[in-house]
Amino acid sequence: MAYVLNEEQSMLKDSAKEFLKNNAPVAQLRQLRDDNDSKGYNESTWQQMVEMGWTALTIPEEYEGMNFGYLGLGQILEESGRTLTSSPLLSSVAMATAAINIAGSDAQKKDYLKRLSHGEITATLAIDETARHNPNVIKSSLQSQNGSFLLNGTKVFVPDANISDFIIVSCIDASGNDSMVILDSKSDGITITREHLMDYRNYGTVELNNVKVSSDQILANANKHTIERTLDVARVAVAAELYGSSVEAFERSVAYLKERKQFGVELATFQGLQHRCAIMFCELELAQSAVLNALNAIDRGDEDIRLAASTAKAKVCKVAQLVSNEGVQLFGGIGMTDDEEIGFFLKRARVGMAMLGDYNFHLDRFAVLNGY
Amino acid sequence: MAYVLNEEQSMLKDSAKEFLKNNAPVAQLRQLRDDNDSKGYNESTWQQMVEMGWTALTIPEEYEGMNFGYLGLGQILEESGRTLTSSPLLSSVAMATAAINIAGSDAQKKDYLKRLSHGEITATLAIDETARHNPNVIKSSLQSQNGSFLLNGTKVFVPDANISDFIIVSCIDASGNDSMVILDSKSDGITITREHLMDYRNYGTVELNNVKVSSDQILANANKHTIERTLDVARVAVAAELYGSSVEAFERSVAYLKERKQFGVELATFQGLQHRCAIMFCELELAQSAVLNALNAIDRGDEDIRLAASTAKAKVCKVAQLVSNEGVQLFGGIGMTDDEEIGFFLKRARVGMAMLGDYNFHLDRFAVLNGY
Amino acid sequence: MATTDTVTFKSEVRDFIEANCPEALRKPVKKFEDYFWGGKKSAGGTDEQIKWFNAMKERGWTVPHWPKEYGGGGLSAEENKIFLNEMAKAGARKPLFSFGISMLGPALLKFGNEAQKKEHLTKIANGEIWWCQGYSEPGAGSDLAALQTRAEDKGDHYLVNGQKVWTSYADKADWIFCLVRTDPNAPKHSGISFLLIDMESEGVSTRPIKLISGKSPFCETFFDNVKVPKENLVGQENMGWSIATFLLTHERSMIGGIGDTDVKQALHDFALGQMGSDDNGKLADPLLRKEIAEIELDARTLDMTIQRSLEEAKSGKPIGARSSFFKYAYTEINKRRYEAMVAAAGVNGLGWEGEKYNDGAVAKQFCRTKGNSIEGGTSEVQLNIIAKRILHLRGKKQENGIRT
Amino acid sequence: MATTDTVTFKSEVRDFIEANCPEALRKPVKKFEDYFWGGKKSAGGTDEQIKWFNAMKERGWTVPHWPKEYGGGGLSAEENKIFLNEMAKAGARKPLFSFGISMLGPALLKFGNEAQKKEHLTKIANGEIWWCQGYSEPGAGSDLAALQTRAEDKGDHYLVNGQKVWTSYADKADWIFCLVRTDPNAPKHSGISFLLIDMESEGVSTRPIKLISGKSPFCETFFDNVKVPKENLVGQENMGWSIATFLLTHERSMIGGIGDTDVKQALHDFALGQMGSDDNGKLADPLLRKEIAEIELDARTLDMTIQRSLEEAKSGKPIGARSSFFKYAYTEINKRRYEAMVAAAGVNGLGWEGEKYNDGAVAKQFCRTKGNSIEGGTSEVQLNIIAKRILHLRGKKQENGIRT
Repeated sequence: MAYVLNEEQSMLKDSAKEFLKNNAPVAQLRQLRDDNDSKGYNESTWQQMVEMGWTALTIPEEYEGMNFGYLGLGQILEESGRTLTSSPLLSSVAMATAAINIAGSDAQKKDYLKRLSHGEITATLAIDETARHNPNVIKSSLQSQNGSFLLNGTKVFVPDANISDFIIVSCIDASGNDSMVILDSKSDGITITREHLMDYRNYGTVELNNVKVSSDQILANANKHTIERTLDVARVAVAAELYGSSVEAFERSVAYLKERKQFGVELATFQGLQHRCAIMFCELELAQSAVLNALNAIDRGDEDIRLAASTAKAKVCKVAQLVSNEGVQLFGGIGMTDDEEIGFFLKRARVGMAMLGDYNFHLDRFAVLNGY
Repeated sequence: MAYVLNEEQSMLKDSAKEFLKNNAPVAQLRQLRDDNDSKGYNESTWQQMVEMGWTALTIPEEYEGMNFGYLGLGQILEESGRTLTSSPLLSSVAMATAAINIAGSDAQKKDYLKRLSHGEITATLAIDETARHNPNVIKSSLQSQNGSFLLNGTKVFVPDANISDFIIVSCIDASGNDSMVILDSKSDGITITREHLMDYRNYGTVELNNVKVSSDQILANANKHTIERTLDVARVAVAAELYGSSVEAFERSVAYLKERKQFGVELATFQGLQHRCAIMFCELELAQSAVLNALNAIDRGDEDIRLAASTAKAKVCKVAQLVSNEGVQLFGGIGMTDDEEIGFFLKRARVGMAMLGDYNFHLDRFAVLNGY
Repeated sequence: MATTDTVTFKSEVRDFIEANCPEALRKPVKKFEDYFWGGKKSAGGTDEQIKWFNAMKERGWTVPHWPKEYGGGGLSAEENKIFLNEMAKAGARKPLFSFGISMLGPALLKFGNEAQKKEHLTKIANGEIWWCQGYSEPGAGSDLAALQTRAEDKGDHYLVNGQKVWTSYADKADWIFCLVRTDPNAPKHSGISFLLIDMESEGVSTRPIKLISGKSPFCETFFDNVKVPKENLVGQENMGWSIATFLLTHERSMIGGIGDTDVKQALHDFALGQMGSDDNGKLADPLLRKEIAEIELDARTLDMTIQRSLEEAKSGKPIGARSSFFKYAYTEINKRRYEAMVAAAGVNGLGWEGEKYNDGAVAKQFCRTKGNSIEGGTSEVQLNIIAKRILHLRGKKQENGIRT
Repeated sequence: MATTDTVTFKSEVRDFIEANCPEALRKPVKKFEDYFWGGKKSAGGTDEQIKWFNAMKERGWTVPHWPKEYGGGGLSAEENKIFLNEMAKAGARKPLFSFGISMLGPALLKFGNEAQKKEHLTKIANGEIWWCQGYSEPGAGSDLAALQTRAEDKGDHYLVNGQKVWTSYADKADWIFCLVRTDPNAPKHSGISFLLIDMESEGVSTRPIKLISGKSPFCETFFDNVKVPKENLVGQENMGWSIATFLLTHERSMIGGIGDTDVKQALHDFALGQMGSDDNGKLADPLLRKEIAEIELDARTLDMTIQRSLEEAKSGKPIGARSSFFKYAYTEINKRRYEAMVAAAGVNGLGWEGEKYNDGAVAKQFCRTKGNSIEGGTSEVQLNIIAKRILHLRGKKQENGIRT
């Protein structure tokens, strides 16, 4: 039963759906945007998420987590994708927590995971140095200096950089190997510029200028392999959220077709539109399976999750593009107005598609992993 | 007026349409197939084409041709594409004639073009040595021997090889340069194996085993550039014919939708099918322009026809694939039977698509020619 | 939950297979001749096939879940599951293939009278009769209920006139189960009956259908004043549509890739074999590489979705109209797969005859795949079903109760 | 065929442009401020714009082909062609942009009475009045004839109540030409009238529409018990739909890429600038390279087709319903173009605010292109038109004369 939620997972999903619908609907994101909110997310909503234990889901019990697994977290991400909720869920709970889970020493886990689990701190993951995701390009580097290190470099497209307490940065260590370090975001030498992207969420450019790093800030098991695994977990998380946004956009479009009349009949009666919706349904079914498969692969502890991750991210990217475009088109003129929420899904989709590798990136990787 | 036929061209097109409909419809190809005809084309139909002067269209008046131009020939090819007529039109009139026009010396033109113009001989062009078109791969080569040459190599996918009097072969000359030679197909050392491909037309594999070649058989102006130009003219000719087959398949499908009833109404009333047909109409319009543009570029004597040729071949390939697939699907079960002719269009389309570079080949070339 | 009985039964089945199933019949079925069909006109099958068939027939295990009184094995649902499991584990072929088992049988069990069950089910179980299906007509494709084959009431018999198409193996079959029109004046769904017809009756003739891919098992079947005894009517007169619907639903849930066990060469391996790779090990044509990756990625997610659906079915969520999705997705992917193969193979993929082209295997299969999205309900019909039955995209009920 | 007169006229136009058109107005229009719109509320335009406008107005050349008695230039068709040719050659901008010229004018010339022509056409020609168009309503998009804005007959005036959407520049315009419902009981196409309404009338208000791409020229326009004199009815009461049809056809033939003179950076140059090329000079991402090549190839063939269509029009084959094809093809290609740009630019293409992202130029334009296939008739409507009017895909006429 790899694809069917168990009772606990179903309950978690249902409660997340209910909570987000009531407490963090699309209207909340609109409000944050219209208020030009300096935090870019609602702190009290976030505190409630913490209280519900969402931050503890993927953290082992020995570090005061719930060890509930990624299939569970995936359901929450899917639901928060439906409501386009802006929060540190993706950056802190999915990405940064994964990095420490995968590459941290026991001491580092004791230190950071406990606090992450209780929501005392948030963290994010800084990978990209180029406008398009290319994790093979790492120029940020550590230089030894008197038993500690200096870190220099620039990271872009860092989710929630401006609101995170800690930033986990991929870099080249003093020996020339790929590594990750965890930085207090208030450290000297760190400049974070908030970037306003089309989805109105939080992103930052992080400039690292001779930032002092002690050896206990270097994630003990960080290397090329664990960085890639961390990225793959993060990609699956992005895919889960983006799948949620896509299925929501689709359902809203279908509902609209049933309401909107033209030429005296509901749009739902036009076969041209029916067939397009049916095709979208098929594509979403395939995407859902790909996401569930990848979440399971993580939970099962599969040695190699690369193919599962790229399959999920690629398929979801393609579907997200399709349904977000069709969503605006099916809503027609009203869909083009800022008043209608469907446009928010279009905008979020393009950002989600670009995060940690777009369709082309993962389709190429899919082929390479299959040996062609 | 680059895209509108003049009166003479229109008359030619109309008379070709009338002639082919009456004398060489799809039923003729079926008959040739069912009879397992050893020639694979109807010689008396071909003689009538010769009498109408079609073989003379692109040959200058000084070589006893009509100098009517490729826009005119393109119309005949389009019409013969509609009827799927098997004849040496493409191989001899479009391809081989172009090779001599472009790369022959005056003496060679006097010798061959005159006879081609009067239909006394037919010829074809042998380029491919690999299963997928790749004209940069030429292994066939000439070696000097006592003032003449020996030619060795193997050519595949040669149209009408089994029924042509002469074969023009691309090869590497004794100095290592790209060249073309014209061979009497009955020469010693030439073995022609007829290949039965899915469109039931004539193709051959040509094995060249120490074939003696005298220097006057080497096309005087043959080189990398003139070979490419010859190929581009040939590609445009293939595109013109394939466009004709495509538009015919489309029109037959549309007509069928108007006749065929399901659920008490004509299929033509289903919006899902209407929209797909409308999209095919748009694609065919674009393809037609691309073909006309390329035919004009040849007639204008443009220095560089590469972009025009690749644009036309690529666009027509894409459209041919679309409408031939949709054709069978729209005809439904009956479209799957050999009794119905739409399947002949599907089969011819796949061969035409592969000839002298498929969609991917020409799309790639389009990008390269545009500098990316 | 293994009880003593089930454990006993399991080992009984296992032992039986071990003792009776010839080694040659423990490989996947690859071609028509690998199937044993029975029937009067059957070529008879190989010695191994007949041995295996007779052993199984004796037990009633050609149709293990049918009642014993009709030649079945009388297995309970649980036993049947064990039985199928053991057969799968041993890789043992079914002893008898037949549309009688897969299609007519379920209908007779549900709608047939006692005499019909006794007569026909038993003969199916014993492999005596080869049945074929007479549904489609030239004028009734997607709109099956528009069928026109007439069966006139002549007192003790019906007089049948008309034509069926797409009757698989009609030229080899002994009997045909047919939908015929018994009331031409009723609304189209209400005037249809389900009739069993002996193919040896006077006035029945067949003609094979040649497809764009070449020979096929399909035939046209003609009825010219064929007399059919009234006892061959299944269910009530003019109620045949409900039997057809029952069977069509049954059929649709069997297709669409579920259970497709052909071991296919990976598409990318085929393409690599045809064109090789570049210096980085990537398929030589980057554009075709993209297409192939898209096809393989879609195929992979479809496999996952079928797996998911089976799990969901086990948890009590029936597949229902989603079988239309599987049918649609599988056939469309399969068509794309063959488009890519033809493109990858260049002229070698276009060969139609000759050893060099393996007698046109790729080209002919390419042509054949075009029918995937037509047979068993066109892709358009599947999309209609998804739109209406899953997404409920249709007009609202008006005050007069009619949907727009 | 150049006669003495036409040669004289040609040099007259050329000399006039040379003498009067400021250098600054001989560059392509790039932004809203580059247009001179006239009207009462207009900011007035630059000195150059006003100089050029006045010089042209004096000649009647703001509307060169309109009759002189309504402020036009009175040019014959041939002269007008020469005039437009010379303007294009000089790269001279039109002196006045106005929906009055492009949309209302043709309708008044054809359907207006003498008083309306005298009053309104003259003021349009002189740039005194800025007109906007009031067609669409919230409940009447593709199905324009479903409009609900009521105009009740109150003897000497109509009382108008309702709401229009997508009225471009309604907040800047002086008058609006509207479709209103004058007979709510008639079939929907038969109860519509064409009315001219002063935006300063009591009860008229506007509200700008914010789009997903940000600010827009579009407004909602509300009519709350607005009194409109009867003399402002164009054509006959309840016959407005024929005027609307005339104008919509007119409008559709103007859009769809024909006359789109924006000089755009080639898509592949944009992409090369964003991501660079590989060792062979090919765009770094081979998959995006394929998409871009497909878009550019389609765009190129569309340009050819527009050229072909213009040539065909000259030879007497009218564009007709094929304008729907141009509209459809152009907008769909444009949407693909911006998808590719966003993909090529990565996070830089996603920026919404800030200098670094050129204030979100790419992202906002990307969003804006999504409206291309909605405004001016959705892509679905264009496909319907192509299917029905060009391909004649519709039911046959039944015996009762009704098409299915």
